[in-house]
Amino acid sequence: MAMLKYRDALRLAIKEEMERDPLVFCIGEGIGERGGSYKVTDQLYKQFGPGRVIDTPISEASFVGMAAGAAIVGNRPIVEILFVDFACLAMDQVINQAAKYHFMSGGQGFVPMVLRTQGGAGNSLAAQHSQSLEALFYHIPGLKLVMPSTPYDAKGLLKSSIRDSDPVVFIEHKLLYMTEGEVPEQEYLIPLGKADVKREGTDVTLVTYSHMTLKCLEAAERLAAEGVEAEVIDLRTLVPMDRDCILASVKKTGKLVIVHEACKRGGIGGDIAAMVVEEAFFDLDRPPVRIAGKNTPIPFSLNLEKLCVPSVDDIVEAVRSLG
Amino acid sequence: MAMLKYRDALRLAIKEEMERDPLVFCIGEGIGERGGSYKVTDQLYKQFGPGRVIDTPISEASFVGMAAGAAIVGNRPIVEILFVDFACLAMDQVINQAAKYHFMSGGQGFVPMVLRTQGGAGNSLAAQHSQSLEALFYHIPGLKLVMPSTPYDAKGLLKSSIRDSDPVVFIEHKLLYMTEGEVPEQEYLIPLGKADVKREGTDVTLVTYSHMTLKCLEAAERLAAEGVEAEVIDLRTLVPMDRDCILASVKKTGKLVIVHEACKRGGIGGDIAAMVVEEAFFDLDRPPVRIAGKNTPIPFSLNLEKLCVPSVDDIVEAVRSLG
Amino acid sequence: MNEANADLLRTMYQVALTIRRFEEAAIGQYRLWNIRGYFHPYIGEEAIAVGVISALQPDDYIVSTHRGHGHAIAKGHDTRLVMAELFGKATGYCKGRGGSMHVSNLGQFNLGANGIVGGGIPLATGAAMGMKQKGSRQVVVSFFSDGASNNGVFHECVNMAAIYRLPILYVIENNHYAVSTPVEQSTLLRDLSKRSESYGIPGLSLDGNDALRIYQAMAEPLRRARVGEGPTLIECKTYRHGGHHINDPGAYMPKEDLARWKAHDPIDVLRDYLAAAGVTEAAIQTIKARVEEEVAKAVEFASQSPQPSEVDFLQEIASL
Amino acid sequence: MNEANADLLRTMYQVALTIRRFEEAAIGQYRLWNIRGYFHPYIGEEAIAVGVISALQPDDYIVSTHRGHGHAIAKGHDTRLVMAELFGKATGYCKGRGGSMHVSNLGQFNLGANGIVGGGIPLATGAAMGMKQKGSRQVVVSFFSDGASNNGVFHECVNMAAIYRLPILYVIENNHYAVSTPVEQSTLLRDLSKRSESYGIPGLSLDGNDALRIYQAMAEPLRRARVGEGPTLIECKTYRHGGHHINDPGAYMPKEDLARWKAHDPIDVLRDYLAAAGVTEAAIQTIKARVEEEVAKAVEFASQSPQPSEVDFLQEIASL
Ligand SMILES: Cc1ncc(C[n+]2csc(CCOP(=O)(O)OP(=O)(O)O)c2C)c(N)n1
Ligand SMILES: Cc1ncc(C[n+]2csc(CCOP(=O)(O)OP(=O)(O)O)c2C)c(N)n1
Ligand SMILES: [Mg+2]
Ligand SMILES: [Mg+2]
Repeated sequence: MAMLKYRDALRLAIKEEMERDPLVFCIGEGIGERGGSYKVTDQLYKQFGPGRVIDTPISEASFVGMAAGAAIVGNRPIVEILFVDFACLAMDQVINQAAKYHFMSGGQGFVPMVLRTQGGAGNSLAAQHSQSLEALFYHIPGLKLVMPSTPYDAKGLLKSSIRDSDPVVFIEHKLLYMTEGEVPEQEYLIPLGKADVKREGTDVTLVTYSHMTLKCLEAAERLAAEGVEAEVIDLRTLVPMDRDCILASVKKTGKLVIVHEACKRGGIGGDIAAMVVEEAFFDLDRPPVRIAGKNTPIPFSLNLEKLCVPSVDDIVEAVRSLG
Repeated sequence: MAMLKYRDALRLAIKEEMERDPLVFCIGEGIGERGGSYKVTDQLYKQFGPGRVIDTPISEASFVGMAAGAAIVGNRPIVEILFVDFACLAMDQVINQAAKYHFMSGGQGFVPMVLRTQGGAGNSLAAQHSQSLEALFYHIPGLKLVMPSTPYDAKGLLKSSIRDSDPVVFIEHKLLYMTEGEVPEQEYLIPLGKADVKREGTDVTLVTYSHMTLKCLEAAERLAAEGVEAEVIDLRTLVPMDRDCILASVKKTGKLVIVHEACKRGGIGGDIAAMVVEEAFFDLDRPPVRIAGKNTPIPFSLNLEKLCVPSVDDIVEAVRSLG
Repeated sequence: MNEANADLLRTMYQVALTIRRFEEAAIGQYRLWNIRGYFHPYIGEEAIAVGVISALQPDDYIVSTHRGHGHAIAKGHDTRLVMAELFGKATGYCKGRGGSMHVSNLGQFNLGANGIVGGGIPLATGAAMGMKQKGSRQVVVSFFSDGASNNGVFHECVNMAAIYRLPILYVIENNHYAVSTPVEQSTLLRDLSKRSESYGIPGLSLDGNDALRIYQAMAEPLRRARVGEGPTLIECKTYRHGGHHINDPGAYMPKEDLARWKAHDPIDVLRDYLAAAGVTEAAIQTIKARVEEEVAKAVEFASQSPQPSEVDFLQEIASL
Repeated sequence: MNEANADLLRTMYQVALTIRRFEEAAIGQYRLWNIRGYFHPYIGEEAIAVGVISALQPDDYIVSTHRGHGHAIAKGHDTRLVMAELFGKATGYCKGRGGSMHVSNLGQFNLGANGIVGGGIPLATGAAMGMKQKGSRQVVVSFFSDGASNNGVFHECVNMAAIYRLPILYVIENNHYAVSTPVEQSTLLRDLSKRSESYGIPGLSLDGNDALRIYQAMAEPLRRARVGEGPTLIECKTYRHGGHHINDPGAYMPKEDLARWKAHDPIDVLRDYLAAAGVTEAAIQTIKARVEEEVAKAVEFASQSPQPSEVDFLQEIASL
């Protein structure tokens, strides 16, 4: 096992898959010699050259669609959008083309592309560089959706995403790139659709993903000091979602808190709460609670920005309020 | 009272507002002499001329952004996107510009624009012309979201939307344009954020909006024949949402069925279910149920298409299953 | 004109006529409610699909539009399976999932029609990037019309194809309308191929109703594409013989314009070439008969095919 | 050079120097962590904002970019309130909600900076449509850089402004880079103004470091815009004096290029004009002193301003 940063684990996943399969290539803005804004593709240009690590003009709609086109003819493109906010420019190609092609072609064609992007608040980057927009992809049939929280998960899930035959939206979090964790030296894959119980517990279930996993784990430690054992489920993959894992935990704890950074209104938390209520109403001792981002564009000022995103305190409070 | 078609009620709303306020103008594809694909802007070109009923090239991203720009400098544009599916091309301008401008400018600027569009399945128009994408707008702070089901509501809500100082996404349904209903001769407005109880009942609450309102009403009639009195709440406005109306009804009936055409996963139903569970868990006799569209791109073939959208039978069945 | 040319002309004529008759037959079926949804006929524009695609190798890719039946037929698709797709039948190329606006056939290198105007341009450009990546000599043709050329993806993609020197031909089927909007109302340019200069690539504007001239003009763009010199922007000027879709009477199209273009019908142009090449009237009648038979069979096949299975469908989407 | 010109030059010089010193001071504050987030300095490009905006009427609109402090200052904004916005303070133009990438000031007709590259182009075009609608003689200037000109909205908007003959100037600040991507790598064109021909409108390419020449060149585009003849595409060639943002050392920028452009510093160019116009060194020193004082006050004001109120914020968003 080596300690690796999240961004380095991602890079290793891409590197290994590019070595393994000549049909894999990367495309995006400043990902070549510069190595990408968050350095995920650093050094890959040196190893694989400009034919497989391709810098683009600022033409998001088109180069995302190009990735889909290349995927249909047999390549496995990894396209990078610098901020998930900018993915809004490419929504037609994602939603109307990539997500639907397999279905509309009657199963003839596949679109094995990965759209890597990055979201979240925390760096005072204001309203157009801080969003959590996963719910927009979550709602679209034909897309898979992955949001890892650790270097280990990031590597294993990115490799699986690259090998998957469907379009996968893979959303990283800007506050995770520099976090470290253990990553095995040998190759491994993590299947899409499997949640990970990051902490076992018997009193309450915390369901979360991406950066909020770290906050939930911290909250769980604080709660443990008060004698409350929280189980922390990191979904890792949002589509397909590991409902069995959630339902099994709720059956055990009877209490559910869903935590995500995205705005509460229309966030994925509603879907999870509704699903659990539909499937396990009588396992619940208390109504499920959603702790989520505020319904607001993210403000620039750090003191305001921090109010928009759930804090460890918010999570602890929510669990306490369940009694 | 006159009997009017939905599309004619919409046209009347636009016409009255254009007569009232010279700053209102319409922009979109083929809305001028041709009067729009669904004839909502028919004859307006004749009355108001090419300066206020403006045909555009096929440049959705930009003309939606232009509407926002014109709104910021004081106009009240009504921009039409032929199919909500094509709104995906304009998502950056909707989400990153129009929705956030007021906030990002520290309250200096307002964006009083209406994005009129149309969605839904039912005409064998296949995967790129049949989607129900309201959840994508619902999740974005700074947007209002209106989806009327009757000519009366369409007119009163469109007029309020045009006068509103925020960007309003106004989604019509292709199967509603030819439906008829009573519309008063005198001017009236319907405030945004007020649901309408389209049918009173005591046994179960059906929460719905847009075209599904008609199906819920039909289901309610069938249920009444079995002695079950369903209350049908037509939300009309999804943002802001009239939670009080929903909660009051659930308090009365103890049973909640949410019905929408959009895909279940990530649809607005999850949000409503979660909200009701959070606010009124102990009013509920049964877990809330969501009856929604299937998680699939809409197929072309009519026999498959009809399987994707909730039917009256599905709604009746769901209520019956609550016992 | 030599024998090779006469052969080519015969084939072109047959294909163009097949498109024409296919569309007419399908329109008839639409009127009978056997075809539903949107239907955008290619009638009047046949020379473009025929001229461009005859110049391609069978494994060159095409990417089509909402007005895509002509491209599919010119690419050699089985008219029975195209018609069945229009009928929404299980036997169609897309098993009835796609319909008129989404006909595709990967086996014959047609990435498909598209319901989003301009939506196919990035897919085509990406396919060309894929070919370059693989070191293949396959070329991609991206078809679209005047309306699409005002969409942002046109600009972005032609620019990227230029800088990456991708093996692609952008073919603007300028039929002078985007639904009811005349091209003069949505751009100040006369020749849309002039936009090539914005990207530092060659452009040409052609008579879009003359399949032979189009065929001949493809040689240089295809050579460039195959040797890595990059894309070409090709405008073919043509005209619809009717409204935008079946239910649009096209009343906004000036009668004189329509008459002028109909007098220059792409089928007639090919027929005149055939006559000039010495092909006999009898031979032409034989082709016509063959076409009529093929189209009749396509309609029959589609009519008799089963609806897609609901059970299979529900199973298929269970995992989505 | 006559007295009027000397006055204009003095003002231009003062504004350009204010931008330069403002950026330098703000960078200093960034290093002290008083400013956070992204910061894209306008150093080296001052002549464009100054040249273009001096030619405008006060009620003409501008739409800015992520590199927008220069436009704001040239438009006459209070440097204290701009600096306070960069600090994220309650006293900033956007009450700390916007920050560097979103400075706007509607009172002085600046619709604002934008964090989305190209995102302001449709807003600007729409504002111009609004002006046309109202029958106003106000003109809109849409600023953006080379990178943005490869985005689809550029194409769509310039085309629409052309067909509607909107009162707008599209100003490409070609600083030869989009982050680290050189302009030669993202287009095959040498002069980006050539793209005007795709839309049937005039285009011109200018020395972007010569504010006076830019000012003079604005006369005809502004005349056209005001009388309803439509848009003009104007490229101003310039160069950043550093990396893309504060934390980018810009190592990829060839030293010789940087040296050549620095030798043609827009501030020096204005200073030489001043000297040629007979303005004394003493007068220039007076301007410098005034600028230093203004910028120092801006920093002081921003430093001493309060953070935005959390209570107010929570109340404000409660209705969203
Ligand atoms: C993005 C998008 N906008 C609008 C439409 C509706 N629409 C369908 S066809 C069409 C006209 C297309 O014009 P053009 O590109 O010239 O193609 P043509 O119909 O002439 O072949 C329009 C506006 C669409 N399908 N997609
Ligand atoms: C749509 C979008 N894509 C990417 C980015 C990230 N980004 C910020 S500035 C920049 C470069 C912009 O280049 P250019 O338009 O030349 O402006 P300059 O920085 O040179 O002023 C990029 C890619 C963004 N903000 N928005
Ligand atoms: Mg056309
Ligand atoms: Mg630049």
